[in-house]
Amino acid sequence: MSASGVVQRQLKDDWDNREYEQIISDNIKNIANFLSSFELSCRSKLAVFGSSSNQRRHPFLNMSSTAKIAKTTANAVRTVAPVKSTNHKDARLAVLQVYKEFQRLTPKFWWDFGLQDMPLGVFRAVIKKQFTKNAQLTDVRVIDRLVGETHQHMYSIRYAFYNPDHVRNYLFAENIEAKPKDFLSKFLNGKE
Amino acid sequence: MSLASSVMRMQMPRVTNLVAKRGGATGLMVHRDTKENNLNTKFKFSEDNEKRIKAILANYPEGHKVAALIPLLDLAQRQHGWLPITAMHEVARILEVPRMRAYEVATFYTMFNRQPVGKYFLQVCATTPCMLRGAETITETIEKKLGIHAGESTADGLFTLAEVECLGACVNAPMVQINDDYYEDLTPKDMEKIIDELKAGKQPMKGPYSGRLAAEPFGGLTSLKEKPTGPGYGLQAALK
Amino acid sequence: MGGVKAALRKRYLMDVTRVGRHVGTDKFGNRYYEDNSYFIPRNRWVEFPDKVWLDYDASQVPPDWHGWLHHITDDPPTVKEPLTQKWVLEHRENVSIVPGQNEGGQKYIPYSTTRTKTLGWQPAEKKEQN
Amino acid sequence: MHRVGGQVARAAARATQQQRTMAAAAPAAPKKVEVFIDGKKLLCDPGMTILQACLLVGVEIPRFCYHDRLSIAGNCRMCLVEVEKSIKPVASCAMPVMNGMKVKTDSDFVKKAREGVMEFLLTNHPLDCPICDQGGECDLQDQAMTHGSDRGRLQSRYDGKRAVEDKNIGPLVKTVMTRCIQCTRCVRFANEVADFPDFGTTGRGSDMQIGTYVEKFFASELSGNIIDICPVGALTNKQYAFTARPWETRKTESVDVMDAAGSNIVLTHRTGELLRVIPKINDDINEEWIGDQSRFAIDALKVQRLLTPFVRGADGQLKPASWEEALFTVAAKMRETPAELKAAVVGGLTDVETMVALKDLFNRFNSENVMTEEEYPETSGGADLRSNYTFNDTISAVESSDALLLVGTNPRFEAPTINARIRKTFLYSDIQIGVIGAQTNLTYEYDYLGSTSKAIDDLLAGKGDFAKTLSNAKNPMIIVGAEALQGEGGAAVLAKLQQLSTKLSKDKNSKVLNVLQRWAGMTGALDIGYKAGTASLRKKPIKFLYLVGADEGKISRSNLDPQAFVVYQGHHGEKGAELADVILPGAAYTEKEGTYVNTEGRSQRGYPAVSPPGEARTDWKIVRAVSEVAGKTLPYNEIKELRARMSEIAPHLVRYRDFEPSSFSKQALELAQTGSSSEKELVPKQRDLPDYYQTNVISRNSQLMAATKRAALDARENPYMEPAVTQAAARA
Amino acid sequence: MLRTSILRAIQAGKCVRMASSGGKDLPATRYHEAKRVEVDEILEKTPEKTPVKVSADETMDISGVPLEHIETRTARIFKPAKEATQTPWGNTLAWRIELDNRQRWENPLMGWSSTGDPLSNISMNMKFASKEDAVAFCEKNRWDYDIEEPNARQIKPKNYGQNYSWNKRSRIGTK
Repeated sequence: MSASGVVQRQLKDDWDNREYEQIISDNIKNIANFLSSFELSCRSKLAVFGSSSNQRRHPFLNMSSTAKIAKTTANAVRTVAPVKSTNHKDARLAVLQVYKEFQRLTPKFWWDFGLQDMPLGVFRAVIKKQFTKNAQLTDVRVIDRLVGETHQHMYSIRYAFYNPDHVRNYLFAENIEAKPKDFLSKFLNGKE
Repeated sequence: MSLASSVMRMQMPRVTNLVAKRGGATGLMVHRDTKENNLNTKFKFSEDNEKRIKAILANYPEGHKVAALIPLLDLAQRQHGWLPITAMHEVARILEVPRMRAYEVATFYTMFNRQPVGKYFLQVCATTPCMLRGAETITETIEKKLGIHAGESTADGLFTLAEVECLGACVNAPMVQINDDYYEDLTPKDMEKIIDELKAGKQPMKGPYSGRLAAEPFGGLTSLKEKPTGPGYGLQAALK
Repeated sequence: MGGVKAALRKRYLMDVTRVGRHVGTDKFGNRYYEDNSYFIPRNRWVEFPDKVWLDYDASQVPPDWHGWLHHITDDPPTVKEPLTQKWVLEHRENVSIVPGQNEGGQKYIPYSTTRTKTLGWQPAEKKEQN
Repeated sequence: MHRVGGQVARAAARATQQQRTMAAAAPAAPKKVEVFIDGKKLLCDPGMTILQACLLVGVEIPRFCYHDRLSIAGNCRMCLVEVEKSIKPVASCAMPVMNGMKVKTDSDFVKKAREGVMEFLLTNHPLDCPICDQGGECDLQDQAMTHGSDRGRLQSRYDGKRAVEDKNIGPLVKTVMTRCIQCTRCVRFANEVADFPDFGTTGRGSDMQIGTYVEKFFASELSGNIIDICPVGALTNKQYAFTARPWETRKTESVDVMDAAGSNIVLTHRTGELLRVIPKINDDINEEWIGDQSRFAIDALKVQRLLTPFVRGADGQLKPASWEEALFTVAAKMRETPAELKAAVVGGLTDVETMVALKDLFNRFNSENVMTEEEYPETSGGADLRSNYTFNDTISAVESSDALLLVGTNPRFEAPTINARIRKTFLYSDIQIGVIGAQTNLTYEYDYLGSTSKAIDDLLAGKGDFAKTLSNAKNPMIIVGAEALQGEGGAAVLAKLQQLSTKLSKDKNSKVLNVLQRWAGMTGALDIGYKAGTASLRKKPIKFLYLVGADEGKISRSNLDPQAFVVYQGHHGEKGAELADVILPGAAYTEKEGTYVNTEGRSQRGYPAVSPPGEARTDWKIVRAVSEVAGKTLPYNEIKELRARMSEIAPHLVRYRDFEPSSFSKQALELAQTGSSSEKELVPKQRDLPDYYQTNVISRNSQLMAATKRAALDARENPYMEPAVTQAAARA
Repeated sequence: MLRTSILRAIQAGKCVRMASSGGKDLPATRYHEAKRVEVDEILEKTPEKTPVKVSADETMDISGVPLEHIETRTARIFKPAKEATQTPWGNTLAWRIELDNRQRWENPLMGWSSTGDPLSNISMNMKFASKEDAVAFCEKNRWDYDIEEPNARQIKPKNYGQNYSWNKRSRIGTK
């Protein structure tokens, strides 16, 4: 067995079991995704039934951004001219109002853009996730801005300015080729 | 060579001889190895020049020997007739100074000739007063007589003709300086006589050829005729 | 023409079953047919030999028949022999677009033509060393 | 630049930099001079010139011949300003400020003067801008735009425009002397800083030419700097000729690794291609100069580079391989060999990040054989006491010393920028310099004390007049070359010098003894605990050797086990690469972010200008990848985390550009190996200019450096070259 | 005949419309019937705005910048060095930001230099008046930053006389 032959075989084994690991981790990930989407859909159903008005905006912890915000809260509190809503309550009402309007639009959105490969409940959860993603925002102007953007999105959806691939890419980022995260694949990819 | 400099070369000959004619025998500001002027040209100060050098160096304080550069270069030129590069190196060696200092001084002063010069160096003054008094005719007679142009030497190495700037003898224009002597108030005829005597090896008469002693007016004094006033003239009354 | 099996095979290979006048055959075994009841582009067609099966390609048609097939001329090589020079090469199929390895070495693979900014080091030739 | 008001105290902290320039820390603060510039009142030191006073007020006066680090010439007349009650305009660069002076820098009078000077300069200046390299960074262009008039009165049809023939002063500098405006900066630089007296002005008036009168090579190791000094395109970089315009290029400020001084440089690059290296001003290290090697050796970064990993096949032939295969082979071999048969040798150009990663990797395999290729004595505390191997007083302390002893070093070729500072001190103060080593032209006069370590004993015993000058000097300084301490007698030399320095040191914070290293990575390696020298390698049959940029050929297959497995990681294929079984292509100093500790112990950051070529990767990432594939993953993925690790080892490594004074010199003396009377030859290896050009793997692969070395060798035979006799005579 | 009947029909249509709509809220279709309406009647009443307190700077959350260009970028705040080939110091007054070098490679076919990093050119055209502005910009963009103090310019008094100093080494014989 020439040295390089042995090496080749070992190399192939190494990559095989890396692949094996990869397959296992993918499966786990799929299951995890399914579970989380299942759990989200249940919660959205609960939310619809229990539509209690004082729905608590549950803190959406995004590890890195909070760390970053913690670092920048040091700067002084500034008073600025608001965009539309002048206090936090108005902003929250605006968000809830646009959220409900969006959920009313979801069935049409779901049907028109060929998203039938997932149940409507799951799709509603996905839409909800787009809202809870920015839950940690406190700046009223930023919230107003996002509400305005949501109105624009709804307008475009209603008049089919977007196409299905665009929507799928924005919501699920399916065909964006994931950049390597761990050190070794970044090293081998070389583009760093 | 870029286009600009090639265009330059077409005009170059016309420009340089213009400059050379007026610049005298100094020539290029960069050294060119020639048959006479290269590292092998022998140059050694003679004994009495060595003594003169010691005397000159004694004038200058310690550490300032570089000031003796001009006298030594002059000595070298007087001994050798012109300044080969080895003479400059010898001077720099004596003064323990980088050679470049010798090059700088030698190329700065036009009276240091870094090209071979004939035994008699005819320097015709061509500045305005002499020009008005006919310096150009003097130059033409010399050129016709010796068959050379300004800035050139005769084949036998006896004569070199150069047109130089004002030599300070405007009152006796036109004039020519040969080696160290001034020959003034010349007429073309006088000029030919001087050249013949020089060719014959005799020493022609120095000074003005118009019969004057020096620079006095022809018809006798026109000013300062009365006796000089002497001491006490114009003193204040109180001090008298 | 060759019964049902041949028709079925033709249907499978060429997705069309057409019968036309057999004009001629070239040295690669491609048989050329004509049926002027169809309109211009469809009235002349080529049938590739079974050896090629599904890997048939338009570049397999040799130049002499190509003129006739594409209506550049109306007389096929059987009628008027196209003039050829001695330096004309043997016709070959274009393999660059064929996926797969470059066995024959004929495949054109695009390469960078710019000046290499950094020159690599070449290791010394084989050294007798264990 | 004789400093008025006594020596300026050198405050170490960076924050006092601003006040220090204003405060003249002479015992009695001199009376301030009051000056009015454009109506603005200013109090400044009496010795200043008007130009400097205007600078303090914020007015930058146009100038050509004035240069901060050269003597004042005052012959370009561009800096004319109007001073009240003086009928003629005044050359502000030379005129000292007087009390109550009223200066106007932008009156009509001054504008007219500048316009006149500009017109005179431009009459004899060729219309070369389209083909001139200085275009875009040319002082004449800028000042003509701001101060010149829009027309010239030259009748070139009659007088013609002056043309000067181009000179040939060597393969480094391209001369187009027609563009010269005779500001004589290059003459003053050559005579004062580079000690090349053969530069001068020949002829006069419009015939005046700058040059060497006879054709000769600009024989100086700082010759590249006249390119930056020349305000016009007369002297330009021959390597960079017609390559790029300044507005097309990007500038990255980095650190130079060609010598141990760590001079600051600016890398000019465009579309991923490095074009040229120019100096960056840093008054503590390299003032404004860089050596010719740092400037011109970059053409080697384009040839003989390692672009892909290589693995030696069974038949002994190195074949290109993929990164996985190379990493996998190295990791497999690393896991096999037992700890004590593993060794890593680090070359001189390596950055501290790679060395820390490599040491961590080897320590995880509990092997301690991590060493540098360059030797250094282990005695008197070895690499544990920093005062043993650093330049303890800063480089700028040379300016304030009044007696300097150079032992076994030739700073002119080992660190040209430090030598320029020694020469500046020699010219502008009455420093006495003594040399033990070779009698060569060091660009300043010195007392030669001998070539062996016996001369140090005489100094210790106080024999000889230089010993007297040393002892009654206020702040003496000893610079010893790292080369002199190598070999078996090196320890004794170090011990004797430590004795001498403690005997001589007057005040507490000047350590007198300074070691001048020869490699940029050496001080950093010793700081993080590398053993110096490959001697310990020969004790055991090493089975696995990891070379990082070690190309000086100190190790060969014979000192290793016959079946040794050698890994070479570096950027150039030379001695190291031929030796290796696996080659991992790394990045050069211009292609990676690295930390380099200079000989003073001051760590500086180098930034990448271009990305590593081909498949090459940043060095520390290769080591980190090997560690992961070998199973012992190092804890850092980002350079920030690696730098956190570095600050754990030695905090000064991440306090960039701050000088870290070293201590424990007394303890070093106690541990010193005194008493051995062996006599050691202290003559340095680099004694003549041709030896300067090719010292490390980059300059050895550079065509331009080879051409310059040939030019330097031919120049020695050139009869017109200044004979050493007149120079030495002129010096003694 | 035909033409007059058509005109009469148009006439009738117009007056029918006039009659049926009762005149008052009829949209003004004729130019002379236009009535001037005040602007703020048309616009809805804008609520009077009281200033709002803002603590954290969250503009980055809606900027749409991908995460990899926010968290993992390190910026270097510095004053560019004086151009060694020129004497003036004009270019060194503004503060600059330079981000870590990322993803620069050479296009394999055409050799062009490509980069995958949208922020790779900001150091060339972004100038800041002061260090604090640059720091604020970095914090707004949530980059790690380290500040590099410029090497202060030292103005040492020079004097012309020393070229001719009597017995010092600084005497220069070149001029």
